[in-house]
Amino acid sequence: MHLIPCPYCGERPQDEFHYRGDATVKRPAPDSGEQAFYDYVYTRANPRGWHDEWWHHYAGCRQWIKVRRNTLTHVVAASAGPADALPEATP
Amino acid sequence: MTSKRLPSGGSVDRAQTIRFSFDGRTFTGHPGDTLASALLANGVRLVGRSFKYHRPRGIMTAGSEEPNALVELRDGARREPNSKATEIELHDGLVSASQNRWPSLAFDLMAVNGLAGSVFSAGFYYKTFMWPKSFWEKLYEPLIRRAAGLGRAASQPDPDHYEAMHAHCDVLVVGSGAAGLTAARAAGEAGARVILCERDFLLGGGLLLSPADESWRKEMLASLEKLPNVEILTRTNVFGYYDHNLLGAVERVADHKVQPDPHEVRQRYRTFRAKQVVLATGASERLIALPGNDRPGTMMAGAALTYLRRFGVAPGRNAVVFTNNDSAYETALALAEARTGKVTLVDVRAQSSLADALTARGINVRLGCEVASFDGKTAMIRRRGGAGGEKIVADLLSLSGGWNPNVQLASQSGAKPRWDATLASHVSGDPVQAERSAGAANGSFGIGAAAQEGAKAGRDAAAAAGFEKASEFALPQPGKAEQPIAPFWEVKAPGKSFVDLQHDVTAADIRLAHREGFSHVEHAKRYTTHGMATDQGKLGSLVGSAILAEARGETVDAVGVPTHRPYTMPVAFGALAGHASGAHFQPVRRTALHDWHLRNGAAMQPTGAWMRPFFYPKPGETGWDPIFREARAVRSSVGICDVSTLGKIDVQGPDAATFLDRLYINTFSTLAVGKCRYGVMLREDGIVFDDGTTSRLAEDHFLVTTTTGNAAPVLEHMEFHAQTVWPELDVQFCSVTDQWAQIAVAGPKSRETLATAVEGLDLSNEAFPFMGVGEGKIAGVPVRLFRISFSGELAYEIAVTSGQAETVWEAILAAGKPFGIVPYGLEAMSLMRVEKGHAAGPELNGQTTAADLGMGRMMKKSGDVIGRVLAGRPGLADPGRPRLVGIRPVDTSKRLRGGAHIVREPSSGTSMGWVSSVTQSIEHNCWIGLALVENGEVLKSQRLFAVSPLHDESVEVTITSPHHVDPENARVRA
Amino acid sequence: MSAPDRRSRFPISRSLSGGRNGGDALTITEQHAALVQVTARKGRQNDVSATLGHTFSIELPASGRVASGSAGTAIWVQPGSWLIRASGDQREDLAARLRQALDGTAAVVDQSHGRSVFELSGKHAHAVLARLCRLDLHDRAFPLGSSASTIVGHVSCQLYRNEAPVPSFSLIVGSTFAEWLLDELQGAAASDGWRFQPAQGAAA
Amino acid sequence: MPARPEPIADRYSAWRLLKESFSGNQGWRPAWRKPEPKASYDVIIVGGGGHGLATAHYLASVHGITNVAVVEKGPIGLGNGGRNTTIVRSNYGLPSNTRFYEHSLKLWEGLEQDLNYNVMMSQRGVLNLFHSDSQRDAAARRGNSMRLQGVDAELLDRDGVRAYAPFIEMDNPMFPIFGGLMQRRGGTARHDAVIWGFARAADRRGVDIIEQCEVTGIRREGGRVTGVETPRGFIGAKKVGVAVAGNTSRLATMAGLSLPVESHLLQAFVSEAIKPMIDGVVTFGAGHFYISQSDKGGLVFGGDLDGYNSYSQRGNLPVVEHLLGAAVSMIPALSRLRVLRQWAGIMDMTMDSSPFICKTPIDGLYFNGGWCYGGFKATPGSGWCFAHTIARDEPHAFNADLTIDRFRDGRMIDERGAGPNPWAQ
Repeated sequence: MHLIPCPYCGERPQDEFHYRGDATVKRPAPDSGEQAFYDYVYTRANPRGWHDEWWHHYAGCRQWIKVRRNTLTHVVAASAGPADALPEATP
Repeated sequence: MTSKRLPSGGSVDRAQTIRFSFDGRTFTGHPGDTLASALLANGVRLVGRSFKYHRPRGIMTAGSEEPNALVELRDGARREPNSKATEIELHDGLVSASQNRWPSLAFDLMAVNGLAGSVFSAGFYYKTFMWPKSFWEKLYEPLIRRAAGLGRAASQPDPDHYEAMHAHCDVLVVGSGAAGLTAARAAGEAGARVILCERDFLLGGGLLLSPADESWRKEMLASLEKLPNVEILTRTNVFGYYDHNLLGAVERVADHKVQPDPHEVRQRYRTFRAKQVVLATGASERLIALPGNDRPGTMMAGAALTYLRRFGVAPGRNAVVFTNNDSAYETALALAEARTGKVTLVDVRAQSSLADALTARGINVRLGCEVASFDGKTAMIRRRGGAGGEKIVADLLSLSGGWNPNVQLASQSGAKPRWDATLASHVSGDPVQAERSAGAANGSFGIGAAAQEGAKAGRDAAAAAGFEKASEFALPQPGKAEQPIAPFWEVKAPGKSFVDLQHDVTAADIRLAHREGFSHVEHAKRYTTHGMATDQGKLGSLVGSAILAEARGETVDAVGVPTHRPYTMPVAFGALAGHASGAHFQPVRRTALHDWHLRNGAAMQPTGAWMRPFFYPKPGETGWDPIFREARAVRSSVGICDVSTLGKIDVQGPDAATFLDRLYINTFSTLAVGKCRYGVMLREDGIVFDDGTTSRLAEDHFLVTTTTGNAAPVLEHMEFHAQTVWPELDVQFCSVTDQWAQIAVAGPKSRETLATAVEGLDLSNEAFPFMGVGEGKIAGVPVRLFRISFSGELAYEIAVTSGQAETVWEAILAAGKPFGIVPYGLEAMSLMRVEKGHAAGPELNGQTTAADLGMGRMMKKSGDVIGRVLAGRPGLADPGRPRLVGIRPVDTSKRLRGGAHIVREPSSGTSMGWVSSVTQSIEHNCWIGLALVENGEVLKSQRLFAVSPLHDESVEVTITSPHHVDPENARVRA
Repeated sequence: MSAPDRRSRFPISRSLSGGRNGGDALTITEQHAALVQVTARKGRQNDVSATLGHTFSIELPASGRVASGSAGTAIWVQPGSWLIRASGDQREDLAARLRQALDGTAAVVDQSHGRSVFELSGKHAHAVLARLCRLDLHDRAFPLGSSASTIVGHVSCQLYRNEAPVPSFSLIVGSTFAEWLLDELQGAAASDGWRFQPAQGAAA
Repeated sequence: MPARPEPIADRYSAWRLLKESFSGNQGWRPAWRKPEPKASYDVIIVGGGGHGLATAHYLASVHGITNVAVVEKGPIGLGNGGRNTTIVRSNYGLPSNTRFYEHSLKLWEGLEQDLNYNVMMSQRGVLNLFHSDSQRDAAARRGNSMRLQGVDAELLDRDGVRAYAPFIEMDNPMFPIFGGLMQRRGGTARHDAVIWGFARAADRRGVDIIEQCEVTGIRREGGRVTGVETPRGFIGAKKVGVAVAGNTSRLATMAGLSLPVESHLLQAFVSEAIKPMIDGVVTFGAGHFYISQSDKGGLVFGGDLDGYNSYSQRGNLPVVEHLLGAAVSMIPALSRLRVLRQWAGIMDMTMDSSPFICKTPIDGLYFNGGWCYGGFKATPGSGWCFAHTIARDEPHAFNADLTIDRFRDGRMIDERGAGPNPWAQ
């Protein structure tokens, strides 16, 4: 049971959250064309290491928070609110 | 059989005698015994048979590393196969039986396997049983399956209960030996919240074998009990170390009883979220491979000491102790003290400063020697590496190949074990998580050293968790420094030298694996099955690696050992499930009208998390009778249905309409206040996500409804887009599913029924037309009415606050009485929706587009809509895709099947689509269905076949509009 | 465990009960309460806070907190959103009064029927919750004034400490899950030896 | 598929076993050699798992291409090939999948003879249970699709389920059993043996299996692949096939490609060995739980993904709790048995839960991946199709639809309709 640091609620067990993958992809403007939407929905960097991702605190504050988590070690380095930015880089 | 119980000593309660049985014979023992110690005390030497060769086996250890003494514990529904006699706390009435033998333990016919041992070498089964091909499933495999396995599972459900419990602490201490006790006390006295876990039913670990330290142990326990911030858990094995410093454990709450007390759980699954962890898990002794090291009478030296000191039982009469290190000298001394017979100590080391002390006690000490073989009666002793030797009468061969610190938990936490050449073993590596090892687990042997290291670890852990208060308490004196161990793994002599007793893996098997290229330690493990038995290779894993290392010409360090994975000890399925199984497996949701349904005889069934009425059978009704009766009532007069499970989302704010316009393919900003509209939403990939009716309650206030199953996903979808994609929109929304019960009143008489019941709202068609939304009162209760229909009849849905649902429901029933109103369930609702041709779950299956479902034209011409762009991909825009149609059998006596495929000819293997929903129609008096058929629209009124090879059926069908009833929608507008 | 007789009307009128175990009381009581969710419109949080303060004497707490005033209790539920809890006799009109006062500054949604409120009190309340909830509810970690939306008995729950002489918690759960949660609470208490007798009626 | 004459000198057989036993088992040769890499090969397969080794075997045995190297970063077969739940079946509902997996199942049925290795392919049935009428219809749609394509499938009613698996709780209050879809030709195989069998067969035909040799780069010149970089130096190749499920994205990045793939964890478990209890494979729609019993007696089982991107091979407790809850709910007699070991593998999850075996925009570079949690049963079929695709530079009809381009074209092969949400598949 991982601990996800919710910026609003503090560290919470992972079963209070739903996962939604890569948070670095941005929904394109509606007129950006098929390729842009294809990349948004399908193309993933899928890094082995630090990964910025969406977690929805559905059993808590119901916010879609951004979490920077290491996919190799499962260490969580940072989190931010839905419209906030994560820190620039994590060593 | 004479008693082997010594006249005095040990921590068993000799004042009380308890009875137990093994293989049908009744024995006695004492509280404080394990099944193993009690069997030994009763002189039972043969306790089990091995996996492959069915060789006779005796008790080898005194703990969880036991490979041989596996029994079926208890009987009937409580039978537990493969229970380690060394781990079973003796209790009055305990029933146990040996396993994996036929016809009896003493005479096992399968032992014939052992005679052909060299044919059954490692991996032999990969090389044969291939001819003829068909014989594998029919002959070879059934034989192998029957011969394999160990004990038998119970055949009935487990009558006992389990639960989970979640704890948090500043410092978790695992193990209660000298290191664990001092760690817990130091951390506890610093003020930290401490949990101390001990696998055993007694606290003390190795201290229990040291009479000299007994008073110190008692004093430590007394001081720990005084600390309110220290919780002590016995019979609790920590089985795994997971990410983010979470550890899992099982507490054996009632395993030391015949059965749990009423309401007591059998076992408790525990999780510990610890800021800091101290691993004081001790060490495990490893065996020495030599011919006959599996014969009954072979026992680890530490185990022999345990039986002598802790249980007051002599593990044998004449003993040979074979060692490469100092620890077994204590066993030799204890054996000599027991005065049961001659004791010989064989040490591979050429010199030992401890030899004289043993000789003085009458022990025959043989330095620079090895045991070349053991047959249960005699041991052959020879110069190390020599030939021939001397036979010594011995019914006990006590082995010590050195000690492996128990690094399993540290290793699971991510700390890679490190090779320590001095100890000839792995010790825990640099911590990755917030943990530290102490005592024997850290390679610091001896009570004094362990106590000191434990105290430091406890203090450091508390400090790291923010508790700096210092405390002082007395520690035992450090013992004399030990002489170095002489790494020694195997006596090379003819015969079977076992490295894994349970799986019958020999040193020769390891070498064969290497010859065949399985030289990586993981390959060798898998090829030979070494270390994969229920004892998890604790005795011989490293020995196997050493033999492999020799074969490879490399160091043990270079070869390594297989990765440590959960579980440190096997864990009961029931324990891990906790309370959450059976009726408690997942939450059950009940609508506000749940009890009304129960009181009125509804047949309730689960749909997702909800319990819903499927129908309300009357006496004498069978099969489809109640469904037809209920549906007919709706089609001919009026019915009432609980539709509270629909998802309901309250959406407000200046940008609410804009937000909904982007969520749905159709437009909501143009919807008038007091009206509702059907809407469809897509996933971003262009596939239909959900549908439902949305009402405009005010300029900036909407009520969205979703399908029952998608209520939660739709809310999350809305939250995602409102919070992350369009944070600039001023919109607020929340679920109101539970606030409102919703009641459908459907049928041509629904208006008349409601006209009687509703106050304050003109229900005439002009004042309250189709898709109207209004407010009124029923039985004095404020309600909201929607003129919408799922059945295809004139219909209304009424929303009422949950607390008043029954009042309103009853009032409507009363008002409808003159029209013969009936409650109808999910089945009748489903029948009517298929007749009407509404898409539902089977059509909204995550594979269909709006166009597939005949709703392509709902997509608005412009504006940002989720899913619009990718819905335009060629594969999704292809007009040849399967489209929603209706089907009816040409021969109306034929039944249709959901899941049948549509083909042009019965013999065709090419599917044109499939049947998504079927029902018996009360309008058409035959089966009808909905189907998704390629080019469905152009095939209308053509005849095709619905085939179900699974049922060996083929039915000629006519393709129709999906709307089997009232395609013009006249009824709903009436 | 034999289940007590229950009827699933809302609010739950069933099994409001108490238990005894060696003299220590453990009670699970359903509370009849008015509950309204108030969510500030974009940028209007200060207005909402001010209105609630002077009109209702309710102070809006920060995240993870609960605050009680003379007129009721405010529980933080998500950024910009609070649940206002008041006595059960205000169920009919609390939402309307708030809506009127907060017009244009907040979305006001009645949840009086959408949520059920249980109070779990007694020396062993922590032990019961430790079986159902993964949060650290120890006094050091979750003192009075703390509130958490979390999972209790596999369902979402708003959980906070009550001011009481013995450990006491309020649990606010979706009303369609109320019976399930009650089952879970009773089951968790039962394995410690607690038995529950159906009580006479709902507490006010 | 006609295999070429068996060139293996050291054939395995019962007689050989007996003969070797008299000479102390000294006569066995290594199952595969440990060669040094040559400067270049006709084909390099990256990834010494089941799929990579099978590809090499079929390149050699079907297409006569023997100048082949399989390069593997660790020892062979310790990725997903060595950490799965050993299930073999072809019970898919969408023709693109059924076609491929049925071909694979047919290869399984002759694999022992083809490889001269007993992989213990055991066709004792795969039963998928359903718990409602709508689940029954979905199962029937799938079963009928299989039957129309000539694949065996049966629909069992409650009595049929009870007869096949008498230990199942039929009337759980939330998950009553309505029946099941049975594929009798489905079953299990011994996972490690499959790896070793393909390795041995490929080796005997001259394929170099190079272990402890991690590919660190894919060299390209003018839109064409020329070889791979490794710590043991550059190894040239006319063609490179990548079969590294779990790590596909990393290799794709080396080639400058971005794929619709995420890496996720799947856990598997084995119990202590017990006497025969469960004959075939049983899967439950409730809580996604599947179980079978190995020939050794251990109950092998698994369930859902851990649900977040991961390369860690470390399982987590939420899945364990849920899965064991499902296990005991469905088979109450499991309660007192014990789980012995747990492990986790890294799954290549695609955006529609179906795999790809295809060419790439780079000439001579081919990708095989996206196996989600179903790669084991595909092993022979995947190798066969990948070998065909590499040898002929075009896909076989069996894998023609299994492309990466299908996502761009909107022709997803989404069996469960879960959409582009790998964590939820």
